[in-house]
Amino acid sequence: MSSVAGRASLEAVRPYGDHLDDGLVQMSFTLPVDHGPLAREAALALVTQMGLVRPEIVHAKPLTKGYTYFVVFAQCNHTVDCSQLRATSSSTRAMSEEQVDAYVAEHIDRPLVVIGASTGTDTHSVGIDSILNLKGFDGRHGLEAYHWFRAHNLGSQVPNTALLAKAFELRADAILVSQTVTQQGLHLHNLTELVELVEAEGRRRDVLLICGGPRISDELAKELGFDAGFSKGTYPNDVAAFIAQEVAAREGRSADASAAA
Amino acid sequence: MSSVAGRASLEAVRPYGDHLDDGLVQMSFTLPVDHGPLAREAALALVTQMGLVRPEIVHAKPLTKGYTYFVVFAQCNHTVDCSQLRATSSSTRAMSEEQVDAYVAEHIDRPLVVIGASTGTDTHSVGIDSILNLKGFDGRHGLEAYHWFRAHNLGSQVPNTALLAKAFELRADAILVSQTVTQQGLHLHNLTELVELVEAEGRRRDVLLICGGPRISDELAKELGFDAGFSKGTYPNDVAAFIAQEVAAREGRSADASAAA
Amino acid sequence: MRSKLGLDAGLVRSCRAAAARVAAQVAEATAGRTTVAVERTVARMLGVDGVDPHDVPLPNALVDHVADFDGIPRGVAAWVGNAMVQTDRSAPEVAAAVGDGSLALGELPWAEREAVERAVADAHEKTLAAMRARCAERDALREQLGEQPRPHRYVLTATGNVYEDRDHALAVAEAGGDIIAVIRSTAQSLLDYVPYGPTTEGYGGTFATQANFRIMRDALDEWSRANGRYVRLSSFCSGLCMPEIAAMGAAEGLDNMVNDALYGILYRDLNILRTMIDQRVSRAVNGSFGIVINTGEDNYLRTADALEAAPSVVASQFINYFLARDCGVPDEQIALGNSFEIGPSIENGLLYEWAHAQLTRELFPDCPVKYMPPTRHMDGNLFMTHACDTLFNLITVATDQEIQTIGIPTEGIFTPHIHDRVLGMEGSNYVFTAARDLGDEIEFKPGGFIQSRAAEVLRDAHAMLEEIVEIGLFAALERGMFGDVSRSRDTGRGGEGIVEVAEGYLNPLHGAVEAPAGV
Amino acid sequence: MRSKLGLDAGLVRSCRAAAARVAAQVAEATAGRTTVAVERTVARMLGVDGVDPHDVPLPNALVDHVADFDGIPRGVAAWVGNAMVQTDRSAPEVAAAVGDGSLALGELPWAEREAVERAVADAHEKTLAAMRARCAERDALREQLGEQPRPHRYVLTATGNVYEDRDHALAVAEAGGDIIAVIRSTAQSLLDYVPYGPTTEGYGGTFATQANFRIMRDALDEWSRANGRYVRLSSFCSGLCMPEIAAMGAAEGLDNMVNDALYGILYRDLNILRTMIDQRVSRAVNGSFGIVINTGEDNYLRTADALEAAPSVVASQFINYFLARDCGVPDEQIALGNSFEIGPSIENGLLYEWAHAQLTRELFPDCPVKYMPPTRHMDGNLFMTHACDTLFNLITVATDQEIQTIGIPTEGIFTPHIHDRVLGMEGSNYVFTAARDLGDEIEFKPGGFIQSRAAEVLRDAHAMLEEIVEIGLFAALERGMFGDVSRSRDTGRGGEGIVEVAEGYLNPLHGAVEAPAGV
Ligand code: B12
Ligand code: B12
Ligand SMILES: Cc1ncc(COP(=O)(O)O)c(C=O)c1O
Ligand SMILES: Cc1ncc(COP(=O)(O)O)c(C=O)c1O
Repeated sequence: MSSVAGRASLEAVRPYGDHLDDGLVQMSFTLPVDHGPLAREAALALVTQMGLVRPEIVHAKPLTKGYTYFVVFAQCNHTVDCSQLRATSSSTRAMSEEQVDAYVAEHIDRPLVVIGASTGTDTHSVGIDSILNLKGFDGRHGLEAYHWFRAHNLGSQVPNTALLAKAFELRADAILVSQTVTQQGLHLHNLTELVELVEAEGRRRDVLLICGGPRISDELAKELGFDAGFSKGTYPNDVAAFIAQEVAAREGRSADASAAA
Repeated sequence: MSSVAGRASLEAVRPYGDHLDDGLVQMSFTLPVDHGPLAREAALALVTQMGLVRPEIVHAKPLTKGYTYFVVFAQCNHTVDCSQLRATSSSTRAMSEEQVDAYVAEHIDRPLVVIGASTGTDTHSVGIDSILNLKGFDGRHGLEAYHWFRAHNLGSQVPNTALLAKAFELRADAILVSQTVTQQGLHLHNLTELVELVEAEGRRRDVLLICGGPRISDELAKELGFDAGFSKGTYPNDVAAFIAQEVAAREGRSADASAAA
Repeated sequence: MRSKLGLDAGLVRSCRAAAARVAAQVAEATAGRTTVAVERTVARMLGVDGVDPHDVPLPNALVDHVADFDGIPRGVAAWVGNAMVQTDRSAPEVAAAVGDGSLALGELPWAEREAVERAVADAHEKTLAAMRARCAERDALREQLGEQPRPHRYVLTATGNVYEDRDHALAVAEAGGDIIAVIRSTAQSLLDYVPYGPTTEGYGGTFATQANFRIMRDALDEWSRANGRYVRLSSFCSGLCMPEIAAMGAAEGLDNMVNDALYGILYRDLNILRTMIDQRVSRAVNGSFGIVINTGEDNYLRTADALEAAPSVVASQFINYFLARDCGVPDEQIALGNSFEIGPSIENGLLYEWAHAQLTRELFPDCPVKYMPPTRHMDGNLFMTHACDTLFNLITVATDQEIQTIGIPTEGIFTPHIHDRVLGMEGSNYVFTAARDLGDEIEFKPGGFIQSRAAEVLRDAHAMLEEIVEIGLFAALERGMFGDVSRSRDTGRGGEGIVEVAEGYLNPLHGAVEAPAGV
Repeated sequence: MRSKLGLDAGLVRSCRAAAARVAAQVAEATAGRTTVAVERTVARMLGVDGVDPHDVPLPNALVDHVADFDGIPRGVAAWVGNAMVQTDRSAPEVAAAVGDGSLALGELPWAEREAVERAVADAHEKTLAAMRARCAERDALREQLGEQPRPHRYVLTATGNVYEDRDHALAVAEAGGDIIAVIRSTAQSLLDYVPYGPTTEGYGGTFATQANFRIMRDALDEWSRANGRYVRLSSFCSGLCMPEIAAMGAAEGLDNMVNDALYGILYRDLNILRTMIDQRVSRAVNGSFGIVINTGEDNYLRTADALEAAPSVVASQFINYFLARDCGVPDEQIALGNSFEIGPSIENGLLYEWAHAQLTRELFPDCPVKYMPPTRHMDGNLFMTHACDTLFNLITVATDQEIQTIGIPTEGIFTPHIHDRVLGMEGSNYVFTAARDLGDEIEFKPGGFIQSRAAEVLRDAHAMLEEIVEIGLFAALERGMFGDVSRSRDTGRGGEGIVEVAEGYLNPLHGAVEAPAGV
């Protein structure tokens, strides 16, 4: 009954505007069409094709000849059955810097070698630096500071081939790749190439492949053949915890090998 | 070829982000679900159900227990065939105040009586005032100023019954209704009731029913049984032009009866 | 606070004098009159609440009953008090009996006046005690948990369903909101009764009922305790039940009430005299229970041109202020309204806004002035609205407004969706933090744009006030001096509810709460 | 413009003196050296363009050919001039012949020096004449159509496809943009050649090619004529081809060029010495064709803390300024960079930004300073980004920045979609109009937050400059004094392209365009 908060039935979740199940969704897009009544019709037709009802154009703006921008509100009657969903994100136990070091000491008992870089022509290094460098991120140390980690940061604009050569030379347990420029799917191209190179060498099982960046999700990473992906808001210890537990699991040494399964 | 602007094929129009046919769409909505990995999955699943691909959550914000807000970008591969669309909006010739007066003098030759109000409990009168009152809108006179119009403005918060009684008493050619408050579909209720009352009286053919308001579209108006609907950016002469041509057409007196068909 | 505008103190004094005279004239005009709403309020202050078998609220059943035999001129209190003495019932019991038709007040013989007065005084004292206790509780909790620094963010919910409003209010609290105001259903202002019980169906707002007040206040008390910060609740003393809602608010420990002397007349077409009588009692009640009232001058800028109407805002602020003072509302409870409504395309619009906002601030140094966001010129361009809100936030903090109604990106389209307010709050939080001390830091060029504009507006407001003293407030309303809306004195809703009081009229509010002179 | 900050004039003079010395030290360090990029630029200035049968750009084919027999020390011009005399060909013909392998410059006997120099001078003069003509056309059109009042909005397109960029540019023009800058594909900075012809595939930007320059400039000329307002075009003199791109820009009548002395070193890991030599020639060319250069101090605030790094921005502005002056760029063509990058959660962040922006403005009164939007702290919260952009717009207009790179709501996510820039422009238009005269109107409290902060930053910048004079710019770069990035002098891309010049080195740029002292 409506007097209980969080009363939405998890079996049929709909968007919420100001009433349960009103299904209200906001949308905006540009159509490569001249501004006018026809463009309006096209926008409404498009939203209807998405299975939304009562589409309403609240704003339409001609950008230049051949382009019109729209802001639309519509009602979404699609529902999601949350009881059927299971978060695919890597289920590792969260650990602090100290906990990770203790865990490695106990379960692996040798320093873990990790190597990282911002690859291809991507010059964005702040992300990978914040994971690997001593300074770290938001007051939390990077892996360089961990007692049981040996972290190597090759910096930015590093070709995949150069990264791999160094990784194999150092017998790295994990390769960490950062990708920030995503326009035209550049990151997809760079990341796929890396996986292919490792597989071509027949070394895929020997090393953890981890990628990250503002527009990398764990879902995407796995789709591309990586072991995990990390996005905005990641802290070095999140990554360290994953690596430690994953390595332990693979070497069958973890307390709960399942944890990283 | 890609070197010609406005090169989108009208047969298969897709949203445009920064490349022809990239199909990029922005979307935002709240789900009545606690913030967390599951909520993320639910949001992605919902967007997928809309037939959009590569959904990416760029922002997720917990609002309070049981509610999470999302901003999502995704790729829309639905296409619209613009060559098949025809603007449904009322196809009347645009006319200035003077042109309307001249048109009425020539084709109808009697003053047109119009009556208007903001109905129900809606106190928003600025809209209807700007159409009917002398002052008008944006420097253009309201119908009160027209030589060949007799405009009566009953103001706001007017019950449908009161509006109709007065309309029939004055033998109005057109009834103009303004609706601004739309929350919970209040306007739909008020507008539908008016049409039903007129039809119950068997007078639907005797009078033009016109509605307007910031969230009224011509499509919606027709759907509700009105002859036309006007929204933001309407000028009094737009409305006058429609009334004049429509009345002329109905009385079979218009130069081009088709114009208002 | 040092003056940044260098205003002409003499002119300010003269404005205050004129407005005080206008308020006095209103008091005379309303003297010796009561209204059905005032009488229903008296009933509530005697403890009457609930509904009769036909779901008619008992205060209405009671007052209608008394009206049927033209008993209003003696005051509902007299009839109820008499019945209490004669039938040895409590006031609520008397009302209930009247409600179910088992008791006819007009047919009872008159008991001794003194006994009647005592019965009424006791019943009233009982209700007052309960209200005072509730408000003391409120003050204690506020004191104990503390609040955020000003400006306080005043955020509207308007779902129509009190339980949805509750969730929306919690989201606002999470986002840092300070005051939750549940907007009322569009119909309520025109109703000559207050609905009873929790409600889940309203349009453009949720009905103000005592049950709804409690549901909201309980949820906020719970949140406040859990999060160590007190969040306020507000509603609207507006429409045909202004005074009754004030009583309900006191009973439920509300913190704020929108309460404007002229809004109902201008924007709800309520009868002038009726409204003038009602607002006095309504504010008297708000005043004596520590409830902050918000006036609505912001509205003028939505129906009249924001630049031309600026002086009318100031004139109205002075009048609203003295009308409130007249019924005992102290300065710190009078939040005078203003808003950021100059069209976005006006050259130097921000400088005008800065001058206007600073002017209100300096004219009423001891009042918690209230600042409203841009709305009139907002449309479906959500980002444009948000940009306007951002500058609005800047002026709010730079001019030390104490209460800010936040703007939301969808202001031009619909009442907020649950996340819209959070987006608005994020913008407000950002600007308040980033510009925290801007007000102290900058000075206006002497004789520059802002100082000159402020002086000009004050001068014109003064002229208006002088004119209003001459012609009287009612004529001013007829001439459309406020919001370009003209209302004539003998039309308007609710006029039939005005009653001239007779010899021996009894009204316990007199004294107990600072009652209006006239009653 | 009267000073609002009350800066210590002596300290400012001392900063200028120190920076001038730093620039002089750089000139010494680079003296007597050229680079393959400089030589390719010489080739272009002799009229060489196009590609060889293997699609290698002729300037590269030519320079590589000369390098093969170690001829660079005498200057490519000498070899080409000699071939012109000996084979009676034009410079382009010589290059073409070298390109298709039919001519070996090293095998020709030396003609009379004087004849060689004359041939080179004539070819160079011919190219110069064409460039001067194109730029004169540009100036005339700009003059004839006029531009909008400052601040000018500098808007980036970055689709990767020049034809998409063109449509995006037109949308920007419609929205009121003043300068279009086509960002380059992420790979280009590292290429030691400039691609040839129109390009439709790039990542994060579109390749800077002469054909692309023309396509964009033609579209903008057409729009400008049709709409009676001149819209500028900008690109990037950056990476391993800084000077060549400057030449290409002159040939196509570009209006602006991003051209920073240190950016390539810090953010592209280019060799320090190589970059120092290249930037001198690059800027010399920009300078003599009336092209405004934009420096990139804004970037430091994206890799270092915006509050701590503020002095490094000012120090770098002084250095960039004197390095530019050193090769003949006049003040009115030096747009020094700065940006609005303080975290949105910093208390009084807006006051810091105001102080920093006003400081740049007052330190370089005759330079068209350039102001960049918040980006580092922006994320997927589009409305938060827009709120930050709104305050950024306010500071821009209030501090008289002459060039503003607009912010867009999706700044934290991706390169702009076609409508994002329009949303950004609408916000900028709104604030510039609403706050048009705010700068004149307000004053800062003497000795208040803003004045004190500005004084503090200037003091620390001065200390940095003094230190840099001591240790030299190269050591300063090694110590990571700029952007928290440290680069050592003997690593970095492109170092192999540095060549010591020998007796009789011939370079026509000397004189005709204000050539760097060292060459
Ligand atoms: C700083 C910056 C730069 C600096 C980079 C300096 C440096 N040495 O890094 C400079 C000024 C050089 C720069 C240049 C350019 N930039 Co830039 N830049 C940014 C900016 C402002 C901030 C990025 C940043 O540092 N974020 C802070 C870090 C800490 O966050 P993060 O990277 O997300 O990292 C976190 C997580 O993602 C995760 N993570 C990241 N990597 C990894 C890796 C692993 C293994 C793991 C486990 C985790 C992890 O952990 C980190 C901590 O939580 C962004 C805008 C923005 N707000 O994002 C634009 C932005 C990234 N830049 C952009 C562009 C296009 C460019 C240019 C290509 C433009 C041009 N052509 O001139 C150039 C050239 C760069 C190139 N060729 O790659 C675009 C990218 C658009 C896109 N999606 O394709 C952005 C989004 C701006 C925009 N809207 O246009 N940029
Ligand atoms: C002014 C205003 C008021 C004034 C109205 C005064 C008056 N006498 O009109 C006051 C202050 C009284 C007011 C009160 C309320 N308002 Co109000 N108000 C507005 C505001 C700021 C501007 C509306 C306006 O005047 N626009 C200018 C006119 C010219 O534009 P227009 O109406 O669209 O008219 C044009 C076209 O639509 C067309 N048109 C309109 N009508 C007609 C009719 C015909 C026949 C034709 C042909 C054309 C036509 O022609 C006009 C010229 O082009 C809007 C916000 C906004 N920016 O829209 C909120 C807004 C409309 N109000 C709103 C609300 C909720 C209320 C309240 C109910 C809140 C409350 N409970 O307190 C109250 C009570 C009102 C009620 N019961 O109806 C909401 C409505 C939400 C919704 N969609 O349901 C809005 C959108 C604000 C918000 N975001 O919450 N409001
Ligand atoms: C001063 C004032 N009173 C009351 C209201 C509420 O209107 P209603 O009386 O319709 O609830 C408003 C809303 O805008 C207002 O500004
Ligand atoms: C000063 C400066 N130069 C150049 C660039 C362009 O970078 P690239 O050299 O990768 O084209 C930028 C972009 O941020 C810049 O700020």
